[in-house]
Amino acid sequence: MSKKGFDLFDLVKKVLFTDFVKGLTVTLGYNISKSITMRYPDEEKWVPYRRFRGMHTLNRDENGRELCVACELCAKACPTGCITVIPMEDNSGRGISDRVAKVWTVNVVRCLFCGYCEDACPTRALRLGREYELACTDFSCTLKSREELLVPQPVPESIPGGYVVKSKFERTPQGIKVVPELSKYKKRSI
Amino acid sequence: MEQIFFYIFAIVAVASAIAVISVRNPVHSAMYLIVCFLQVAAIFILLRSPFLAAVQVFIYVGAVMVLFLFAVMVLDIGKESFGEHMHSQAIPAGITVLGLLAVVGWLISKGKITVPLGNYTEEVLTKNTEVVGKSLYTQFIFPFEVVSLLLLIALVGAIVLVMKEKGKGAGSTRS
Amino acid sequence: MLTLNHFLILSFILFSIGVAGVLLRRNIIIVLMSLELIFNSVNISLAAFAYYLQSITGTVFVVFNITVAAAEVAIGLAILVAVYRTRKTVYVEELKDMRY
Amino acid sequence: MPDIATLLEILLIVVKVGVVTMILFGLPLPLTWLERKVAGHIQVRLGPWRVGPHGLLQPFADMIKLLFKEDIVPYKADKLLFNLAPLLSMVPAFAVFVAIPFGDSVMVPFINKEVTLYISDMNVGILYILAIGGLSIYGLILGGWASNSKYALLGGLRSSAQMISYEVAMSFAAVGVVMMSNSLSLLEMVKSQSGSFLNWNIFYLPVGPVWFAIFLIAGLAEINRIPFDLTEDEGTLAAGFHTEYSGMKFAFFMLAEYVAMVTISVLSVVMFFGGWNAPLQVPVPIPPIFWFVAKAGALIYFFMWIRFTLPRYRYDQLMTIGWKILIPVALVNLLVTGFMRI
Repeated sequence: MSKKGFDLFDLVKKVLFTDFVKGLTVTLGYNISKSITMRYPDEEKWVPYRRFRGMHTLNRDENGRELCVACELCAKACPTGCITVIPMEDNSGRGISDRVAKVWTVNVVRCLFCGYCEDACPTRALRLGREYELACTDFSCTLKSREELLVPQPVPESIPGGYVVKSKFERTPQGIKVVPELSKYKKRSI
Repeated sequence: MEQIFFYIFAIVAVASAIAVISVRNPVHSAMYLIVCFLQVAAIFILLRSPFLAAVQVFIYVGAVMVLFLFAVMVLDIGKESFGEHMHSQAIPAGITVLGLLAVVGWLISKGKITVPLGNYTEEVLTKNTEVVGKSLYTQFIFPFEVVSLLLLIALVGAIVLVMKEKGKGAGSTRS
Repeated sequence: MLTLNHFLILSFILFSIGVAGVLLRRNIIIVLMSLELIFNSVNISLAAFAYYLQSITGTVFVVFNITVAAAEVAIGLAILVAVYRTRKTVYVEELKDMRY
Repeated sequence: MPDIATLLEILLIVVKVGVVTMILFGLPLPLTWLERKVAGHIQVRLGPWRVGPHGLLQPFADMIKLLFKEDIVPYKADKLLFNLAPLLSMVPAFAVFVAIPFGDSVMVPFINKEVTLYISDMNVGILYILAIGGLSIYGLILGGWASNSKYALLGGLRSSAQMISYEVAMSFAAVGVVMMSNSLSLLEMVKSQSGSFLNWNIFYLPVGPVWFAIFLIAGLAEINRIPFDLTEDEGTLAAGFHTEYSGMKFAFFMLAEYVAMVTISVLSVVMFFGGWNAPLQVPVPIPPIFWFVAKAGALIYFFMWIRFTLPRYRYDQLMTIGWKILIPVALVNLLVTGFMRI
């Protein structure tokens, strides 16, 4: 009861437990509504949008040649200096020009995924992909080399993303991987 | 059969009662007193009064002993030292108690029931809740009212006793 | 066969233990507990009389007794708390002055 | 020498006690699962999901974890009482079920004998339940005291004060039900509510619902559930009286808590919802025990629902509700009930 005086309406509300019943209806509504939990590693996996900035990936052109020309602009643009590029010249035809990267490494521990490298890249060779499962057990995997980054990521560029797909576990010698099954997707707001 | 149960309850009751007055920690004392009260409740059942047994457990064990424990914990009363435990009054007190025990024991063993028996059969006494209720509200209505008044006075008195005086606050009473 | 004397003797042993507790112990809490013991021994004998004399009066008196005991405990513990607040002790021999 | 019939009676009682004890030991497993599921879904989560289908094996995983945890006894703790306290809180919780009638008698096919679905029909049943139920407080108080820890001691103190305050209101509710049903025996109580659901004590207008509300609130406070779980208030007291307990002793406290919740719901069913009586006459024969279990289950769900709806009360609010609201309301209600029963 408030200090202003006797409030009959307030008393009736208290006697009939109206606030209590209101609270109960709210929680009951949540109880029977659908859960929003994503059952992430076992059953579902989130496919991010294209704008997502995850693990670096190095692209090739249609003929399978590396787009990277080892111009070192990405290394210059990087605010943390985590990208190391050592160029070399050969005419083996593995790149679109004679100048190709001999070493192209990114230190994932220092990278802050700002995307400046991708903006700086003149040939669109470097993209920040949609791979976000970066956890590992030792320091050897924090330094990603050119060979690893040239492998295409499981989610191709053509998929718009922004939905949940079914996933399954796949055991590899490196550990367990959560593999998305991109064909079975459902739109879900998160 | 009944005798075996009686002896079990009686021995446990006496042993725990001795423990109540001999252990040094008040909380342990209270624990033994609870055990003793439970045995007394069991003896009430042997005496065909389940109502009394339930009331015994409900009031003594459920409320009175909780109050005791509450007081012990709030006041933080520690163990007694041995010197406080055995004091100069111990020997006369012990002699008095033993003398009392001897005298009344002799009286009990010599005593005979000379009063006329009541008119309640055993079946009535076994289901005695209703009988107790009826006699409480007819024959004993005046004592009943007096006792309820006493309880009310005790309640008010207890609150008055422990209430801190208004205006003074907690600080002054502590000094 | 259980006789009245069984219960009376048990009751009396408990009574003596209670008296011994009151006389021997210095801690007011234990003294109060011993008083409860005495109340209980009286309750046993009253209930035993009620059963063996086939009368309900004893049972009714046990009920009164328990009520009075509850009141006594409430008051006793309240006094104890009040005493402890002013004197900071619960030992009876330290509570010998009336004036404080 | 007792004859065969007496021996059979004794054997039957032993079997019934054993069955009830086993059920009560097993019941907390599904109840913990259910509670966590209800918690999850009310918070729009899933609850246990990983261990077994829908997390059904989660309670077993928890049990195994608790079994293998180290049993820690704090330094300078009172060892005897510290070890005794979980038992002291568990035994009364189980002992209450001796007096609770789960149903009327049924014919057991093999021994060709009528077996009653209650262990004993005491003529002071409700008093027995209140008295024994009140004993479980000792586990809390002594556990809190024996731990030699500030939090645990405060939890124990709070629980004792809470228990004393709400025991009064709960006893008043029991008195009201006794007045409505004209008996202290739980069996008679259920029999007086037979017929349609309009005969149930909760529909004994206008006092029935009020008694039920008082009983429910006091019961929630007695079994230390939210919104009255001041004794294990993790916001201010770490974990209250069981702060220092680990392993199986902690599990015993949890067990006692869940069994107490079952007790309160079963007791409400017996006292207010007509026990095993069907709410309406249905043409299909449904065993009465089904109604009993269904009503008790609904009440248990209601307790969990309340738990994840209401916030915890402050300690002074708790005392205000107990002494200034529940007890006066109960007294007035007692008067009204008395006038109605004349």
